[in-house]
Amino acid sequence: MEMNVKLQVFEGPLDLLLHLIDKNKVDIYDIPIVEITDQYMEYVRAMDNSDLDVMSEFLLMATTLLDIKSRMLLPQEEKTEEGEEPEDPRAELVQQLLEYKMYKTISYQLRDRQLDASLVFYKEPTIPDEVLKYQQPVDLEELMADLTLNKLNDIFQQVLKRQDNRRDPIRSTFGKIKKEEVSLEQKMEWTIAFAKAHNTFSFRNLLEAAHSKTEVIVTFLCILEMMKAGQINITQEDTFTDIMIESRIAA
Amino acid sequence: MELKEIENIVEGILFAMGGTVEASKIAKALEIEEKQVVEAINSLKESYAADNRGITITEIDGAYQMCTNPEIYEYLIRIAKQPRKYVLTDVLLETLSIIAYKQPITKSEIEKIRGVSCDFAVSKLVEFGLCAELGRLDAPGRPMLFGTTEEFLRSFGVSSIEELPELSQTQIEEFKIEAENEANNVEVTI
Amino acid sequence: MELKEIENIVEGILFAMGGTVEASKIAKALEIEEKQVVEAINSLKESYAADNRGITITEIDGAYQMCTNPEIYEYLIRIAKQPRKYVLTDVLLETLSIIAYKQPITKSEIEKIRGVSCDFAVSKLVEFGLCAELGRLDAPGRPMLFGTTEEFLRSFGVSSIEELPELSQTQIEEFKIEAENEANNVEVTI
Repeated sequence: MEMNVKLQVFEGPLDLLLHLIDKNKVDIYDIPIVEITDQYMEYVRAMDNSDLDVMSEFLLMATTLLDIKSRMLLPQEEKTEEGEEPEDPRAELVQQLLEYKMYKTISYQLRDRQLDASLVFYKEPTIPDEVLKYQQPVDLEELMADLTLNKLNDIFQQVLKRQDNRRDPIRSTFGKIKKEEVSLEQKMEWTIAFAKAHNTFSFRNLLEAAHSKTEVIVTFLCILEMMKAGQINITQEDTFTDIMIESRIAA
Repeated sequence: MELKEIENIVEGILFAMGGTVEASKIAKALEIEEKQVVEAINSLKESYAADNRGITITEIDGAYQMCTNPEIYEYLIRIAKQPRKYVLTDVLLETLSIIAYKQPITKSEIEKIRGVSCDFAVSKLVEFGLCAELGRLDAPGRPMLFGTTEEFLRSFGVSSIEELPELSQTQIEEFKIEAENEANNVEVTI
Repeated sequence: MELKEIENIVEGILFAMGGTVEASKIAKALEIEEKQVVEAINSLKESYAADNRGITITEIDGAYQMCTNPEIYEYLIRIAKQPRKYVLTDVLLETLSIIAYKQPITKSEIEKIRGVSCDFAVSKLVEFGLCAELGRLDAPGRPMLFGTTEEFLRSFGVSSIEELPELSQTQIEEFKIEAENEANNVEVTI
């Protein structure tokens, strides 16, 4: 029999078997196992055996076929004691082939459906800005439903108690030992940089970044130092008004 | 709220949202019954069809999505580029069919039917968004179970798994008859 | 090509494209005159408006775009924007209680009491309308002062801050001592 299957690629051993059955025009329920096995083996021998995974799948089926073939060649068993027909060694393979064939057929139907469905266009969401920008109003009544004045009072007391607990009872009495939060050198550098970047500024401008009383005082010392060095001029219109600083080192 | 008014609101919502929207969600937003929403959508669909309009509404797993009428594809493709998301080879299609009909299913069950390994095919289908992991089977090794997604239904133009071409015992019988006929027609080939 | 047919195709094109589409581009795809496209779009627009439909078409610089009818924003918001549940967390409650009892108060004072940053909490309380900025403290850095709002009082059914439950006398004594100690401790060290 002519073998022109070499060029064809099969999805797997079942695919190849179905092809051989189709090509030989034989009944899937009565596979001429000797014939088909020979053809199958011929194909496998001709296969590119570089892909071991694929190869092993085809070889596994080959052993199944050879097993069936040998069982078919054995003399037919008599009817079993219960009078049942002995099972056809090909039965399991036939079931597998039928099931596979069924899904193969279905997959062609699905392909057609996909083609039809691809004629339809969908679109990305286009949610209007008005909708995207919408902020849900706060429902105070709902938000405050569980809160009472007494509860608020309790919470505040707890907060204060916790603040109290955080304070070390012994150390807190030392009082005067405090870590130097800001170094004069660092603040000096920062203030000079600020003066280089600004022509005129107020003392309050400088204090916006200040986090503590210490830092405010250090900043003030810096200003005095810079005035002494002639880097800045300061003016104050009245007592307690803002001190205006004119930089002489501005770029 | 009158049917016509519901129709108009539903139209605007489906247009703006782009994706699928559940009828129940619309019903809640409009403070009406879900069946009123479904009625409005069906009425809308009919009026689109009656006038052979350029848009239509499709149902996917109980949710609704606005889309174009397939009849205008020819003109549309000249302007819009249909994003070709994936090409399904025979292997992928076969694997997808098995998953679609037997979901939830494990890889080893798929392999048993196809007779070959399916790791690559399944991970491709997951990558394309056509299949997804559904959870683990409570069995030794706790294998992963796979099933199809909403995107699968959309790409294949079906509104639910039940709508897939039937796969029943009768169909298997048909295959049998087909096979027998084939055999009878040729008889002498061995 | 008849006007009705052009309308339907244009409808599908505008829907699928989502963004603006030039009339000339549609005319080219349909192999008709641009003015026929414009005529179809105007007719489509009119029929949308006549039925008060959920979609409409806007013109932007000679290009056209399909969009939702502004009248349905209200419903669209309920669908597109998940309703959020605002809650007063413990952090917010604590911050609120501090502001209520110590107002007017600066953020740094609140931070001193709670021991942690309060920027987020304060801005949330302002967003909720429970607290508001009262003005700046006349001190170095001119920090912002915060206090509770009328809405805050109203939600408790009280008319002034004085009606808040008092802190116990012993507690107030403790605060005094504490405050005095603190004042003594601040003898700047550099």
